[in-house]
Formats: sequence, C-alpha cells, structure tokens
Amino acid sequence: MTPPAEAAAVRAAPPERGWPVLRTTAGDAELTDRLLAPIGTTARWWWILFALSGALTLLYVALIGYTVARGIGTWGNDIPVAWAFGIINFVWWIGIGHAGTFISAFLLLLNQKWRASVNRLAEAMTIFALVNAGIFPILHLGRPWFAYWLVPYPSALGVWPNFLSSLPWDVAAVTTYFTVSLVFWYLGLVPDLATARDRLSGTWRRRVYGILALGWRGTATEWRRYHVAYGLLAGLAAPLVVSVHSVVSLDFAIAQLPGWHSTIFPPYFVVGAIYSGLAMVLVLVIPVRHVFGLQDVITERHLQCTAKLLLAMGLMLAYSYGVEQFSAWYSGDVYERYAFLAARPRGPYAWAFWATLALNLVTPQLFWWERWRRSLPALFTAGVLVLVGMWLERFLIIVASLNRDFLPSSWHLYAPTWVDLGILAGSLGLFALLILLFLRFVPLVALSEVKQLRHELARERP
Amino acid sequence: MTERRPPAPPGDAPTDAPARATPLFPRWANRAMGVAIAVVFVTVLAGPALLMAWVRTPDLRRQYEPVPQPVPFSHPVHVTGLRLDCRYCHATVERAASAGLPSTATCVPCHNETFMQSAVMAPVRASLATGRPVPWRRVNGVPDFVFFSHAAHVKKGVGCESCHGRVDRMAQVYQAEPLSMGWCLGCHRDPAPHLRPRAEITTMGYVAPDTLGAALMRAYAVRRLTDCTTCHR
Amino acid sequence: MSRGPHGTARDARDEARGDAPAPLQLAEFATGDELRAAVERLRALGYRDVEAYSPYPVPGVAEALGRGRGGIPLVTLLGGLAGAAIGYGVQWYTQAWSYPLNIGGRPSNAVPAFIPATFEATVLCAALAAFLALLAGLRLPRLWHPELGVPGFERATVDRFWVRVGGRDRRAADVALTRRELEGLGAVRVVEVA
Amino acid sequence: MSDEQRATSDGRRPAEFPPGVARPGPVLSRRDFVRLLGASAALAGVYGCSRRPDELILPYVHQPPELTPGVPQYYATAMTLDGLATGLLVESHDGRPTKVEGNPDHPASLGAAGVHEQASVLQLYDPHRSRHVRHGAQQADWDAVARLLAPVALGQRVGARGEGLRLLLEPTASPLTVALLARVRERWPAAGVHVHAPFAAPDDGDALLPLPDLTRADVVLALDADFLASGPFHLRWAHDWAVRRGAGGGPSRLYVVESGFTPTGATADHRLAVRPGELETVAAALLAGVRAARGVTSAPTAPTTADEATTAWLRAAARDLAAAAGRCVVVAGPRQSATVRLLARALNAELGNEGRTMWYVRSPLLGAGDASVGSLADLAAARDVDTLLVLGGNPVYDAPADVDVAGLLRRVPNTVHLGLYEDETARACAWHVPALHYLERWGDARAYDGTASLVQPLVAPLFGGHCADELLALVAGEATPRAHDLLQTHWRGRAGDRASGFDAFWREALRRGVIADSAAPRAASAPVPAVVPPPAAPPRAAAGTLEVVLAPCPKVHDGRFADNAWLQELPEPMTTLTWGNAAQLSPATAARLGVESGDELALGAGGRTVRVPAIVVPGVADGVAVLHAGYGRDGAEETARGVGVRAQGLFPRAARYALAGVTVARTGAHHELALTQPHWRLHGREPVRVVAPGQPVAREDAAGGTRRRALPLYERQPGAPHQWAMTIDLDRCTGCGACMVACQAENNVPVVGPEGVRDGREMHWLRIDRYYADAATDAAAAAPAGPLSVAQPMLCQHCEDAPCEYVCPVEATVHSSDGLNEMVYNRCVGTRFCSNNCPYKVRRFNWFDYNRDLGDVEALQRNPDVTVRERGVMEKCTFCVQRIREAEIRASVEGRTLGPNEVTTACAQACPTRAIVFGSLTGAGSEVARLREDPRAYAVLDELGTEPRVRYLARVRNANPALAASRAPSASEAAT
Repeated sequence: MTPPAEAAAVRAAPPERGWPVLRTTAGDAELTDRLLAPIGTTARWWWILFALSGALTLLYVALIGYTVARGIGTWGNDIPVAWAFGIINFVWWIGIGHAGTFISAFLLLLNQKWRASVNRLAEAMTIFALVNAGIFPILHLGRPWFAYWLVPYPSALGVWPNFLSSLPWDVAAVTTYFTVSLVFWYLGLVPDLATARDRLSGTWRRRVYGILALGWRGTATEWRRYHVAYGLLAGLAAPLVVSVHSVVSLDFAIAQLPGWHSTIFPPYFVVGAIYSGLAMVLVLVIPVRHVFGLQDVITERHLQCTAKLLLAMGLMLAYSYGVEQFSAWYSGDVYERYAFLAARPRGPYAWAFWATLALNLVTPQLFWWERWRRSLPALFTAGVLVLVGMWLERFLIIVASLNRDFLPSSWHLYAPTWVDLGILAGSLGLFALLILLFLRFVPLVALSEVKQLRHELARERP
Repeated sequence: MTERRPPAPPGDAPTDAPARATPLFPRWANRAMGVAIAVVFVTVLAGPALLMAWVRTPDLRRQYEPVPQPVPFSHPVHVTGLRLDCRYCHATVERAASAGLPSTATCVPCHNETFMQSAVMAPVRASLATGRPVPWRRVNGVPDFVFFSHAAHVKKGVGCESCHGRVDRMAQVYQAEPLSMGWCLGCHRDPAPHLRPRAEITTMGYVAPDTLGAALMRAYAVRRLTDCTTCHR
Repeated sequence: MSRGPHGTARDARDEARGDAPAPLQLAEFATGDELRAAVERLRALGYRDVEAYSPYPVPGVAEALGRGRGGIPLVTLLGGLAGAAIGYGVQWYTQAWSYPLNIGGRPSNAVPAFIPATFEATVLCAALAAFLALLAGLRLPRLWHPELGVPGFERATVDRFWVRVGGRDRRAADVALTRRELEGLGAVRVVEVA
Repeated sequence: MSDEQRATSDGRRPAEFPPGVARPGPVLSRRDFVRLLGASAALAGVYGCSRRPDELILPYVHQPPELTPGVPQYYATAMTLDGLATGLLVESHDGRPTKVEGNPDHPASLGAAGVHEQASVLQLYDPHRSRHVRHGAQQADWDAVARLLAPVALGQRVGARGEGLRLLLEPTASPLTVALLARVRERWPAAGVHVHAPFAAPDDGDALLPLPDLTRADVVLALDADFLASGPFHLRWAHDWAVRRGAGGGPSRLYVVESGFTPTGATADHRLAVRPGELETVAAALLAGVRAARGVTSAPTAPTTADEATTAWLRAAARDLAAAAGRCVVVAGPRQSATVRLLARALNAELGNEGRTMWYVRSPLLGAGDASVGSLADLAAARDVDTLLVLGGNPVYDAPADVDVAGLLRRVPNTVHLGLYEDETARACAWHVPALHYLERWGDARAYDGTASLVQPLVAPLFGGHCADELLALVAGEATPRAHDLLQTHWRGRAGDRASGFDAFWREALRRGVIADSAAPRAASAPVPAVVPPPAAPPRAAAGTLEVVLAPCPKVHDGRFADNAWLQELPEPMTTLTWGNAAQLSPATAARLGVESGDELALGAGGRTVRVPAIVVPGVADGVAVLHAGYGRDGAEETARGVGVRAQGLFPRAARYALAGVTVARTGAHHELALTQPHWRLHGREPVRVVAPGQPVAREDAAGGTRRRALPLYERQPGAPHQWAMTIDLDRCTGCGACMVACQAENNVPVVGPEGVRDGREMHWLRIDRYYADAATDAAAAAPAGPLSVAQPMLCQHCEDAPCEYVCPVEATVHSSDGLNEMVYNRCVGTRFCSNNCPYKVRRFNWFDYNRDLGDVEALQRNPDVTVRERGVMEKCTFCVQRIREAEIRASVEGRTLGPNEVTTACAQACPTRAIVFGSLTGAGSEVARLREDPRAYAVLDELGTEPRVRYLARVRNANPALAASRAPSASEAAT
C-alpha cells in the first residue's frame, strides 16, 4: 500500500466511533511543527493574560514584603485560629500539584495510552503549584527569616530541628516531591528539547535548547536507558504522590484537635489532592487545546477519562466525609461529636460546610452521563467548582476546627483581612504567569511520545 | 529489500527541510559544559559550608580583639605585679549575677595624689570631680535573652579563667572564648573537667588534677544543667 | 557488563591490535521499520559498532543492537539504601545522641516519628541516583557529536531514522563496501562523517 | 480585618493608641529595614552569635553600700484609694519600681495586692501624666503657686479669716493631712473644707464602720455588698472569708442579695437578685424573719415581698441565720441607704453577733461624723468664693449630674488643681499643679481599721510635682514646705514618747510599713435607733423603664485609673468586657427589650441621656441595668479618652447609685464589644466541677461512663530535685483578677488595645474563664437562686506529656527536668502549631512588635529578669521561671537547699484568698503536694492524657437544704 492510502484509512476512523486517543492526520514532521508552534507565540491573548497575571504577581510580591515587614498580624489569624489562609493555600496548592504526578507516573505504570498528550502540561502544573506551595509555609511563620532552622545543619547553637513534629517531615516531603517532579519532568523533556534544537530556527534560540537537550541524539542506547530511568522515576514518583499529601495531612492528624485528630486523614487528603488536581487539569487543558487547535492530539478521550477519574475521586471523597462524621458520632467523644455533628453543620462556618458538600460531592455526579463528559463547558465549569470546593474544604478543616476546640472559653471567630485575600489572588497570578511562560517556551506536548503512540496505533489498525 | 513491511503511518513522505551544514556547537563545547556544571555544583555545595565555617570564626565573634579602654588599665600590673585578687575590684562576683565593675572610688586608696596626676588617670580624675562614671567598654557579652549569673558559676567552682582566659597576661583585655551557645553547652554537659576548688577560683593558670572534677561535682552539688530555662527566661 | 554506545572492552582489544578506527558512515532511512530491518541486517553482516538514531524509540532496534539497562536499576537501589541510612541516621543523631531533650515526654529515639522523613530521603536519593546514573552512563551532557554536523541529520529527532557504522569496527574498514551494503539496505542516502 | 479597616469599624475607637499598643506604622519603617538587615544576617546563619555590639558599662562613682547592681530591693509603702490605705512592698530594680506586692504585716493586705495596687506601678510611668505647673495657658512654676498662696497675698483676697477660701479634698485619713488641715483652719478659721469622691464610704455623717470577723462566721449574708472583690478592706475580708471557708468542720455558707452580678454574688451558695428599690423591703423582711425564727414576741409580720419564691428564699435565709446566731454576719454595702445599713446593724444585734463576729470602728476618714466638713454640693452652692484648691479628684467629670461644678469653677477667680493629669477638672481650673504618684512621695495614711502607715518614695519624681500636704502647708503659712520634713515633724510629735527614740521608730515604721498599735479601738456594738426608719415602698417598675445602678468599675474605679492600659485591657470579672463599659441586662430583660449584646441603648432620665451598648449578663436582676463608672473620659489621658461612656451623667445627687424610672430605647447602632470570652456555656464539658461539701469530685464524665485516668504512654524521664506544680482552689477564687495584673506586671506582658482584643489577640498569660451553668444562662437567671457561675483561672498547665512540645519543629518549647514546660522565645520561628495543639489555648503570639513602640518612660517598668519578646514569637506562662532560677541560685550561693514552698509565682503571691498555691512536689511539708491529694482535686481535660502540673480543686456549693429543692447542686449542674 502507498502512504496516502493508509492515511485515508486512519482518517476514516471518525470520533463518534469509540473515543480515539489520537485523531491527527498529520505526519511526524507536520505534527512536530504544529506542536512546536506555540513556542515563541506572540498572540494578543497571550500578552493580555501575561499582563494580568504579571500584575497579580507584583501584588503577591508586594503583600509578601508587607507581611514580612509589619508582621503576621496583618493577616486575620488569631488565637485560637492560629492557622488560616496561609496553611489553607499551602494545602490547596500542593494538592493541585498531585494530579500532574498522578497522570504521568500512575498512568505510565498502568500503561495508559491517553497519558501521552497531557502529561507534559500536567507535570508543569505540578511544578508551578509546588512553587506556590513552597512559599506559604515559610511566609506564614512569625519569623520567616529563620525558616532554615527547620533544616538539620550543624549550627553554632548546638540545637536541631525536632523530628517528632510533622513540620520537618513536611520540609522533607515537599523538597523531595519538588525535586523528583522536576527531574521527572526534565528527563521527559530532553528528547523534545533536542527536537526543538533541531527543528526551530534562530541560532541562539537553538543553542539554548541545545544546551538544555544535553546533546541528545536519540540513539538506540539513549532510548533504551532513557526508558529504564524514566520507568524507575515513575515507580518512585508514584508512592511519592501518596506519601506527600499523607505527610501534609499529618500536620493535622498528629494534633489532638477535634476535627484534625483523625486516622482517615492521609488517604482522605490524597484523594482530595488528586481530585483538585484533576479539576485544575481540566481548567487548563480545555482552553489550551482550543487556542492551539490541538483537538486532534488532546482529544475528547482525554477529557472524558479525566472526567471519569474526577467522578471516581469525588465518590472516594464522599466516603471520607462520611467516615469522618460516622466515627465522630460512633466515638461518643463529646468534643468530636460537637466538632462534627454540631459545629460544622450548624456552627458559624456552616455555610462553608454545606458549600463544600455541594461543590465537591454534587458536581462530579454530572459525569455519570456521557453527554456531560462530552460537553466542554460542563467539564470546564465542573473543574472550577471543584477547585473552589476543595479550597473551602481546607478552610473548613482548618478554621472551623480551630475556632471551637476543647474549652468554650477560648472559642473565637476568624475573619480574613484584605492582605489574606490579596495573597491568595497573587498566588493564582504567579501560577498563571508560570503556565503562560511554559506555553511560550516549552514543548507543551511530549512530541516523541505522541509520535511513538501514533505509530503504535497505526500498527494496531488492520 | 523485498521483505513485507507493515504499513508506515501517513505523512512520512520526505518533506525536505533546508539541510544545515554547520554544527550548533564547536567541539570544545563538551569540555566547557562539563566545567560549567562542575563549577555550579561546587558553589552550591560550598556556599553553606563556608557560611557555617564563617560563623565559627573568632573574627565574627570579635574574639581575641583587644578593646581599648578610656583608662589604659593593665591587668598584668595589678594581678601579676601587685597580686591583687580579682574580687578586689569585681566585688559582687560571688553574690550577684553581675561580677561588678569597680566604682571610681575604688581606685583612690592605692592611687595617691601624685600618681593620680598622671595623664593616663585623667578620666578617673574627671569622674571623681564631676561625679560622672568612667565609660568602660564592654569586652565579654551575651545577648539580652541569655541570663548569666557569675555568682552561680563561682559557687559551683568555675574559675574566672575558664571563661575570661589569662586576664593576667592581657595588656588590653579581649574576649578569650567564643561565648557561643555550643561553647556554653560543652561545659554544661560535662562540668567536671572545668571545676576547681572555690579557693582557687581567681587563680590564673590553675591546673586541676584529673580526679578532682568528680569529687567537686559531689562536694558542690553540681548538676548537668541543659534545660533551656537555665539561661533563657 | 554494558556495551556502551562507543563500545568498551572490544574497543580495548582492537586498540591492542593497533587498528586504526574505521571512518564513520551514516545512512538515512525513511521509516522506523526500515531502520529496524537495516540494523538487524547489519548485525547479521557482522558489523559490531552499529548505532541507530530515531525521533522516538523504534520497537526492536535496541534489542537488535543488544542494548542493556546500563546498571541503572542497581545504582538506583543503592541510592535508595544510602538515602534511608542517611535519613534515619540524621534523625537519630540529632534527637537521641547530639542533644536529647524531653519533648512532650516522648522517647528520644522515636522510631515511628522518624519514618516519614526516612522514606522521603530514600526516594529523593534513589531518584537523583537514577537520573545521574543515566547521564553518566550516556556520557551526557555532550553538546558536540560528529554526527550533528551532518546535513539532514537534524531530522533524526523529527521524522527520519539513521544508522551509523564505523569507528572501532574492522568490518567497516572498507568504506566503499560498507557504503554499498548500506545503500543495499534501502537507505535514502549514505553520508561519510568527516 | 486589617488595622486600617478596624480603625473605621468602631465609632468609639480611642483617638490614640494606649502605651505599648502596636500602631499601624509605615509599610516599611527604618526599624523594619534594620530588622530585615538583621534577618538577612540571620539567614547567613549568624543569629544568636552576631557580632557583639559596642556597649558601655557605667559603674558607680561611689558605690552605695546597700545597693548591688542587678539585685532587686523591696521597700514598704502604702497606696490609698478613696482615702483608705493598703500596705505594700514594692520591688525596685536599680532604682526603678517594677512590681507591687502586698505587705504581709499590713491588716488590709496580709500580703495580697488587688488589681489597682498591682496596676499602680504602670501609672507611675504613664507618659500622659502632666509635667508642668500651669497658669491659664502659660507654663508656670512652683514659686508662682507659692506666691499665690503666700499668707499675705492670700489674705488680701480671701479675707483675714479666709471667708473666700475653699478647699476640696478627696477623702483622706492621712494623719499628716488631717493635722495640716487643722493648721489651715487655725490660720483661716472661716475657710471651708469639702470632701468629694464618687464612691467613697457613706457621706451621710455615719462615722461607724462595720468590721466583721469573717474568720469566725459560719453564715454570711451580704445585702448588695461586694465585700470580697471591692472596697477598701476587701483583700482582708476575702482572705478571712477564705480562711473560714477552707477550715475544718464544713465550709461556711454565703447568701448574697444584690441587683447586679458581682464576684461576691458569683461566689455565693445562694443568691437573690432584686431590684435596688426592693432592697430595703428585703432587709426589713429578713429582720422580721430572724425575729420570728428566734421566737421574739412582738415580731412584726414580715412585709410581703415581690413574689412567693423571694419570700421563701428570705424565710430560709432568716432561719439559717437564726440557727447560726452569734456565728454569722450580715454585711450591707457601703453605698446602701441608711435604712439598709441600720437594718443590717439591727440584724447583727438581733443575732447576737456583736462582739463575736461583728465589730465596729470609728471611720478614720476626714469629716466622718464631722459636720464642719462639707460636701461637693455645699461647695457648688457656695457664693463669693475667691480661691478654691482642688487637691486631687476630678469633680468636673464625676460629680452628680445635678451638681454644677463647671459653673462653680467658672465663678471662682482663683482655682488651683492638684492632680496626676490635666484631666477635665484641671482644664477647668486656672492653675494646675502636677501631683506626685504615691511611689514618688512622702506621706502617711490609715487603713480601714485605722492602722497607720508611712508612705515613702521609691524613685525621684519623674516629671516633678508636689503633694497635697505641701500645698496645705503653704496655705497654712509655711514658706518652703517639704513633705519629708512635714512628715517627720508630725510623727516626731507623736512618736517622741517612745522609749527607743524617734529614729528607731522611724526606721521601724518604714521597714515594716505599719506603725505599731495604731489601729482604732474596736467597738463591740453600735447604736441602733429604737425605731429603724420604715423601708420605702419599692418603686413600681413602670413598663418600658429600668432601674439603673451605677457601680464603680472593678478596673478603672471612678475613672482615676482610666489611663492605665493594663486595667483597660483587664477583662471585667463577670462579663470579660475590656476597653469600655456597657449596660448589663439580664437575659429576660434583654429579650423583653429585644436587644442583644452590642446593641446601643439610649437611657434617659430627668432630661439627661446616656447612649451605651447593652451586654447580656445572666444574674442581673430583671428590670435593672448596671452601668460601670469611670469611662467616657475627656481629659489629657490619651489612653482613656473616648473609651466607653460617661455613666455618671445620668445620676443626680438624690440617686447617686441607683435611679428608677429610666426610659430605655434602642438607637439602632451596634458596637462590637471587646470581649475576651464571648462564650459562657459549657456545652456538656467539665472544665469546672462543683461538688457538695465533703463530696469528692464526680467520677462520671458527661456521657455517664466512669472516667478512667488515661494511662501514661511514656516512661517518665529522670527529673531534677524539685518538681514544680500548682493548685488552684475554685472554691476560694472570686475571679477578682488580681492575679492577671500581677502576671502582666511580673512578666512584661504587652497590651494590644481594643482592636487586638476584638481580634482575639489579647496577650494575658493568665486569664480568668467565667462559666455559667447552662440551665442558668437560659431560664433561671430570674430564679431566686440566680445562675451558678464559676470563675476559673486558666494558665499554662505545664503538662508532663505536653501536646505543644512535640509539634514544635525547632525545639523552641520543650520540657525541663524540673517539670516546666519551657518556652524559648529566641528559638521560636512562629509556626503557631503549639497553640493549635494546646487544648487549653493558653499560648499567646506576638502578632505585631508590641514592645517596639514603648516609650522610654514606659520601658522603665519592664522586669529586667524576663526577656521582652519580639514580633513573631510565641509566649506563655512560665511558672515565673525567673523567680525559680533566682531562688535556686540564691540558695546555692547561701549554700543551702531550696525548700518546697519557698518559691511562689506572681499570681499566687497576689491572690487575696490564697486560691493559687505554687511549690515543689518533692520535699517534706510541700503544700502543693498535699493539695494535689485533696478529694476535690482534678485536672482539666485529664482525659487527653496531658498529665498537667496544674490541679484544680472543685468549687463547693454549700446549699441550704431548705433551698436545695429549688436548685440541686451537683457536678452535672455546672456541666449540663
């Protein structure tokens, strides 16, 4: 057969017959050019978004400076609510990070084909979310300039961090997670950077990509070992996904506060993390595939797989909520019972409780139906709603547990200040800024993997 | 070349791109890259290490740095020469947290009129005349959140020399020890080697027999005090 | 023992025989299947120092060339073990040895509390070990390679498939013969690397 | 909300921030910049070992023999309030008074010191004190005053006999002042002397003061008398009451009849809430009841009171009193009508208490029973006054509403004011002379029981100034009077006959703080007129009107302490309200008016209106609103200005303390009250336990299951010789708050201001929780017995398995070998995890740099033995570790071992009832070890296994069986 005929054969596979993971009709060269096209884009929308997110980032920097200069009192925190927005944002961002590693590592190990075209973007999302997640634990300190005291180094004082506390565990977990994610991401990038080096124009730009590509040539040896190492990293990253948010959950679970002191927290947090991360993937992928016209590479298949995962995670989350309430009731402990059965549904933050349930548990039920899994607006909206819902969940866990603990005499309400809100907005701005830069400078789809996938699919067809 | 091949996917028709002749990097780029990476790696590792070393340097702590005083008071002359006991001037060392600096009046009994006229004693004369104190400059100091009691240490048999060094040999007094928390802990964890009989507290160059430490620990009821509130209150 | 991209032990032996290295020749192929076929044939013809280049891993090529895992799994394992040892060691030293304190009445060597940080250290060291082992084994970064100057070779990372023979391989000593054989394998073109 | 927003959130926000309260500063001030530099240095790993700064050491030129630099000294002196003295020992660091303690030898103190005494040391360093003599708008000097009052010049204006001369004094019992006044009157026979203070002892010429002996009273009944927590002798009475309460043979029983809710009422076993107008009827009913119970013939039938329950309550109380005849006491509040006080007298006589548990002393106050001393009203009425000396006090602010002091001061050509501040009165006077703080001056004073003390200065006047005695001496004709000389001449006259000679007497008087056997003789009985004036019929509670009570604020009293940030931020004992006052209403009344806490009310009477926020307080009598005086100040005291509402403006002379028929209306405005404890209910929890006499602490928890002690999870680590611990007896604690101020003074605890309190950022290391039994908060507020309310001092419990410690990532809070939960400020990075995990929520965080903006003067009060905390670090109660360590060092210096009861904390030392006991568990005769074994001892939240070192002793409710039916006391009552 001659190539054109085969092309026709593939083209003949229409989207409605099954859910093709790849519908492109382009050849390797054309595909490469299309996927490299976003690099160096100068579209107007890009510049507008860049300006907006840049402005928010500047606000972020300014408010961080203000907080450090004037004191953490510029936030709304009080006693008993000594933790609030700072930790909420930390948990929220690090949770979002999880989907990237989940998609790239788990799906690789499970040999899921649809991973190929979204893992790059998802991993980028992970790293940028972790950048934010790394800022908040330091910023929320009373004396951030001593944050390095949490690192075990031989100081002239002769004292050390305390590893009974979960906070040094956090330092270890987040650092490890960030480093491994970065290495994993970069390793996956190397072949594509080489492609960029060889395909793009402009000597200096090519030199930059050339240096980053480390001199990759795509020899059989390179590919062989590359896959060994990549697989190992995936194998290491997978338990990391589980461990990191488990450790984060221990920041609460090792405390004895009613509402925190719960054995279901680690799995509960991991599920919630991946849940919010998948939502963020939807929120990012849908517009990106649209503006860059990648519908044939990132197909409806990807979106509906994400939607199914969202539904699954949502159900697990519902289970976790249920278990929390049940064990509170079953324990018979007066403090637990009050925290879960009285304070949350009827207390001062009941609105957050009910909003959390509505957003996190009701939203995903949409995706029992295929027509909703197909609908881009529905998917995008669901993503946004879940992101809000997960932020509120953390608000509930932290603020609503702290504000009414053991002794009624110390109960006190909490309200954020404009600084709190500004910093949250600023962190969103920084995240958006980094994503925009990523789109402009980095191949946003794993070229070699997509090509390989395309040829595999071609081979599978009769 | 007649073997059956599975169909190649579409779009593999050679689309000839402009052939580039010149390589992107010269041959020496390999070594350059290696060197660059090595440099980055070393600096990243060495930076913190150097910092940690630096905070332990005498320079940072102004150790061994003589402090010029308004009156060129010579400890060698008074201690070695005149055999004055430290407590003659630092009178409250045995009963108060502060060892106490001598009031101007303390100088008078020994320093007769004629000697008092010498130029170096001008500040002392001024102080006596105006009633304003002589502005001595601090040599040994700890931060405000550290509470140190001379009396407690002296009563437990810690000699002046242990922290202040051979003052009898210092023409100008300087800080002899680092006075860092780590340094304090060294002695608080294992006091025995640093103890001496109370009679020898002010002796300079005293060498305690090895066995003495343990005995003194019992005699003076010395405890290993590593509780934070021993010093931080 | 692994057979590196530029050979190792065998090279040494050739070295001993004092042979001059054969000139490198590159052959371009249109599809991955042609590449795999070519590689298999070259091996059958007895070429020892053969390397294949492809924009994506072509199934069977690495196997045909008998490429190994380069010992990366072992290095990773060792890295992980070292990480575990360091992780727990640091915690034990700081909490139970250097300055043991009464913290909430807990024992100083609190094994359960030391698990999370130990685990993280393990993963971190293992991952870094794997990455470094890969780079070291492939002798990367290496910005300059002789092939990279060859016109058209840049498409090796885009949509074309190349084979290189020559180097420390007596079978490739006869340039003309090798060239004929390569063309015989259906190469779009054959280039001799200067 | 941010500072900036908060500034606008509340109309009554003070114009200026009080001393020591963080102000919203520039985004990056120079100091911040310097700090950031320090931070970067710290990032370089240099912190704690940074380059030693260049410092000077300035030794004495001539070393004072009695002084050792760095070693504090104690001097005895006395502080007077409303003319009566409390003896004190004041700690001085290198010449700076830093801390006030009670004088164990003084009858009014017995070693305790109340909130006002504790806080007075801050007033000494108040930067808002006036610093110059002023005449009109010009700055003048003392000589000008001397010229003004020089006999010749004065005579020309006020006439040869001083017809135009008037003196207005605060109540005083100072022998020197009284003597000087006598000399003034010799010199100016026609001069008028007037005394005014809004809350001084009765001014109706009654010269006899009741002096109950509470150590022997099995039954005590208080007629609207807050004798445990306020008044000139309350420290002593609280002590005596606690002694009897804790003695063997069962606790005493306390009945309280009152209209507001006071600490005494909360301490009562049975409490009756009545409107002020009903009190005379109630007292009469009691007398009748007692007579009936004692079978006295010709007992008049008891007047019927408002309702059946009240009558039943009174009958039971009367029977109980009668049963304890000779072993009981009836006390009436000093501000009650003569009728009530006479009825109380009659009751004590009827019960045969006189000479047993009840004695009387002649009031040492100037003008007591002396018609020649006029009142403020007389003065305001006086015509052709030429020269008026206002020696202390602030009548323009606190005079009864219908006494026109401002007009008087406008009328009089020469008005001279002596005071600590340029207050409202000073501004209305032509002359102002800065007064000396009592820690700056020489003088003398008498206590409630007549005991005399010398007042000696601890520090040279900070801002210059003079005392009343010097001014009086001027008027009496002395050219250059000096208080010290005046005092010595005065006492030389009286002490001359002592064999030992004057100098010995002088030294002894200064050393002990008490002049030997100077107390007034006790009278065994007081005359009771044959016919006690019949009780006035209680006013009909007209619909829509309230009876409003004016009470001295437990914190700022009549306003004289309004500039004291410690007292402003001290929670009011019953409401925990800080930084202001509010109209206290019972839940029923509030419901009837449809108001909630914070809603602003307009209270109107006699054409005068006061707009004040309401606050709902269970236990206040229905139809009654209680207002605290001392707020709404408008003087030069910046801390006080604009805080709260001036309640005095409502009350005419005829009804100084209680006004009926006050109209009430909602203004619609709402204020966010600065409460430190917004929640009073227990929600089924048992932080406080209440038991019947002899009953041990309940072993059942709320769920009904038996409470098992949590097994210790970890083996104890070897400890030091001493193991420090504390017990707090809830049956002795009245919640007066002295411990809170003592702690604040001892430990350099900063003040955060009203915004800080609203944001839940108050810094008190020791707080006093106030719980109300839920049954009470809901319904029974109106029930005769009133609600059950318990105060609980809550501080760091120094848990042996402390939840805060294991969560700190940098080992900034760890456990010491002698059982202290240590907080290392300089190691803290401020994660605040410890606070989250503290089930008692006793940890405090420096949200801002509260100490940065301290003025140089205020900084002088700081205790040099305690680190001043910087921004961003956690702090909390340390068991006064600085005292422990100092004591240990002192002991080792003296070559002895430290006794178990030798060290005490600031709170325990200040407590008048000795409710707080501190010491070591080890060692023979350890009191705290003994109390830990008491059947009433329990640990708060012990089910969490924190093993606290603080143990509480359950509150005892010694109910009268006859009344028990109405409310059965039990642990569950406090819990459910």
